[in-house]
Amino acid sequence: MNKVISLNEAVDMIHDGMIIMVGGFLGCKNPFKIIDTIIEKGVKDITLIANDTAFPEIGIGKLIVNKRVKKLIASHIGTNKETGNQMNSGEIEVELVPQGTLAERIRAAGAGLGGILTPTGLGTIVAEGKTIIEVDEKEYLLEKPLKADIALIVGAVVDKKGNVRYSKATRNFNPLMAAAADTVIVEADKIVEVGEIDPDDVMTPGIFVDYIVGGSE
Amino acid sequence: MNKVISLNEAVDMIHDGMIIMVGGFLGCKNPFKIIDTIIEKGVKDITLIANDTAFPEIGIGKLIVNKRVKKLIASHIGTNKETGNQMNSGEIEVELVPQGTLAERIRAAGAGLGGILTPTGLGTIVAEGKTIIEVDEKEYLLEKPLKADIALIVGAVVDKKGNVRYSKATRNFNPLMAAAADTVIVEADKIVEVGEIDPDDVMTPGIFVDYIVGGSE
Amino acid sequence: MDDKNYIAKRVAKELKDGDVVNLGIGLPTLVSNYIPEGVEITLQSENGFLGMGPAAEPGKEDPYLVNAGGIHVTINPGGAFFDSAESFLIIRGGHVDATVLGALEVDEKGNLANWMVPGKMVPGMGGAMDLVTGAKKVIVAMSHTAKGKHKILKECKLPLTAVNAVDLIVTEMGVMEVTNKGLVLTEINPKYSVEDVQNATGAALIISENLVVMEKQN
Amino acid sequence: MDDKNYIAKRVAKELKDGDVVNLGIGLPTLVSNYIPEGVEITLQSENGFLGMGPAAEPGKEDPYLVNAGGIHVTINPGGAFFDSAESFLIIRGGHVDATVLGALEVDEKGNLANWMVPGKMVPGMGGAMDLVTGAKKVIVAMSHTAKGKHKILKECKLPLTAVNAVDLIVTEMGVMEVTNKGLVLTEINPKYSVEDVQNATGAALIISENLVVMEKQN
Repeated sequence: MNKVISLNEAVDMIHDGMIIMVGGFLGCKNPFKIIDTIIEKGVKDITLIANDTAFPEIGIGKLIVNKRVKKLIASHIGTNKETGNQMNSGEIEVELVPQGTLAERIRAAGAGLGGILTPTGLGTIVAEGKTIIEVDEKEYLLEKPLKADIALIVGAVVDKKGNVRYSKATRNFNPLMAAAADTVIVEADKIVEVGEIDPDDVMTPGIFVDYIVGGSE
Repeated sequence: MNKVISLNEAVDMIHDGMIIMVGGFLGCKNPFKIIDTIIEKGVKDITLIANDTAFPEIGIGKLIVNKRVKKLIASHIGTNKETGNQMNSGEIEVELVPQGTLAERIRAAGAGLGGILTPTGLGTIVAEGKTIIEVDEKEYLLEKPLKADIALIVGAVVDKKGNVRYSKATRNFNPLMAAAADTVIVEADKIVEVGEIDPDDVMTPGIFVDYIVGGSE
Repeated sequence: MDDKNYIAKRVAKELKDGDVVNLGIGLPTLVSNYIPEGVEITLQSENGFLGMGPAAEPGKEDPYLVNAGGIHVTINPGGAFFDSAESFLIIRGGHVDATVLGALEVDEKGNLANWMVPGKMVPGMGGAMDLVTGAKKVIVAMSHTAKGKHKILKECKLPLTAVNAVDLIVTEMGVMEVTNKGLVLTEINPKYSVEDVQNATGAALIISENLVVMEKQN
Repeated sequence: MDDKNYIAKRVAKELKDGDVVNLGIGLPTLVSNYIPEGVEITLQSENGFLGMGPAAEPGKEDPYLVNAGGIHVTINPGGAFFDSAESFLIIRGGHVDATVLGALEVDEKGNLANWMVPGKMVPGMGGAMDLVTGAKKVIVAMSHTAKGKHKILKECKLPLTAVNAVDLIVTEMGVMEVTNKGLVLTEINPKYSVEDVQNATGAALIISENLVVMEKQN
């Protein structure tokens, strides 16, 4: 079970039309090398699930600029003008989701839950067309789970079993996405031997990680 | 904001009839000193939310043996015969909840969600009287959030701001309960200065913890 | 003191010792410069941490650490990092005592619009919808009007961020509480008359019997 | 080899390299003694960890580490601890490849009863309901009958743990697959005849065309 593969092997698993989740927050540690290789290899028509589209020249921002994304599910697109332009021209379909709802919908998919019941978005256009469920006389929006074919996540330290430790603010959506996709590839800043991460310090257990790509360091 | 208090000060906050959550799994690190002090001080008519009732002579098992619990919400009571006896004699009301549902209901309360949608328990007596919600042609049980007046949790290392690190298998329900109660008291094996726990290593942020009691070490 | 800092300084007085606070981007960020002595607050950053400190010194930026606006910041001792689900558990679950954010429009029912102008500007709501739904106290901090156009209205016209969510509005002209009866003007900048404030407002103001004159805006 | 170990050894053959497995208390725990060479599995313990190792040596018990049965165990290098919500995210979310557990009753529809006998024994379901609902493969490992009384039935009579959840039943008499058409006997212990197995079973067995004779129970 050698999980460590090359960038090319990783991106060979990513095909046109796939649903792909990508961890990171405003380009603070997207899987930069995998993204660049996706662009090189010409993968297109992606459905992208991510918090945001970073900046035009950073990380997943480049997927937008290079027109590889057909549909986007995100909470914020304001930092990448190209996303707004393509949305307005109809080149890209955008579903905007409140950030907490996005996180919890991804978690629900990983956790085998049928959806989430959140007060966020009630009375706004986010609620349009969605079921409202009343629990103890309070209303909640039923928001459905979000799954992906592939999750591309970023780990600061990863052991060869795929146990991941994130660093600081780069944890964000990564652990949630690792549980919500059929195939999970982690871009590791540093790969270490099994046993080097204390079991108390593992943030994403290795059972969620299918492949490891050596990253920036 | 000195959060470190004495055992007596802690238990003075716990009154007859309160809803109390207690962390731990089969007595593997209940807040032993707080429990003993509750028994000494005579607190009774408790509604107890916990995974189990441990063993008769260990941790929260003693709350049962000493008849301090009016109602119990737990996933498993098989290790403490006294719980079964009191249930059969009608002295204690017991609501049995699947362990994953129990965890997720507590989490939902802390997370401001209206409940959870789980497939667990469908077609069993657990589903009796509960709402079934269909999402994309699959059925789920709607299970409601679980809140408490007080959560009594156990930390291996706690800094003076209340940031908690659990050790090994004693994490269990503690982080979930810390977010789901009005008042949270942690029994700490070891109390350290602020800054001694790396922000990446905090398992329950100090904002959830109201009081710290020095524990076993 | 310019309007922004005058507003931020006033907002800071709303924060109590021990509060967990989320500050929006822009003007709300300035609030942290005016926290009164003896008051310790904990800043939450919705991308995943508590105990946010000041911006990183130039040249000392940590590639693993930005705030929710993408700015390289620092974390204070006693802070904690976590994932996005936990971050919004904190926010949605009512564990944030106060959130301070700007608005495009806010109305007398406490409805808030601050995330899109259809056809013009659609940046997305980010964490704003969860914040105003979940935080115990929602404080709107903004300029009273947009180039003379009313922003405080009888009823918002733009797509809402949340319904009946705002508790307090602080502008350069004064402080307004959202109540069941409508907007109550509780404090006023001595530079302005009550009439000035009413004219700049698109909803009828109830003038508090105990209207406080704020400190001079130097 | 006694019945329990014979059953456990056969169950072990169902596990594939890389599988994440949750073993119930009692007989299922024995399965870990028979994992075939070259197969590496990861044991999940529902109280919050992956990579469970053998029981702790006497005198070396760690007060912070028990398994879901309250027994002091160990953790292997590469293991991971987490909280109960994450533990059942793993279980309910389908990240456990196989769970092995005992049963009071199991029926031809794959219904399972293993958590209570009304008025007699009500220990609670613990994590069992989540496990049999969420695990990709549910294997019941048990003695074929209870002192001669049928446990494999046309329809369970005891309160259910889950509906239509069981995939495979392994007993000292043989191996049965739960299919849409009913229970298919696919393997048989050479100690018994097909008639023996049928007589010990409260549901009609379909005998596989490729019925395999299992290894001798020495």
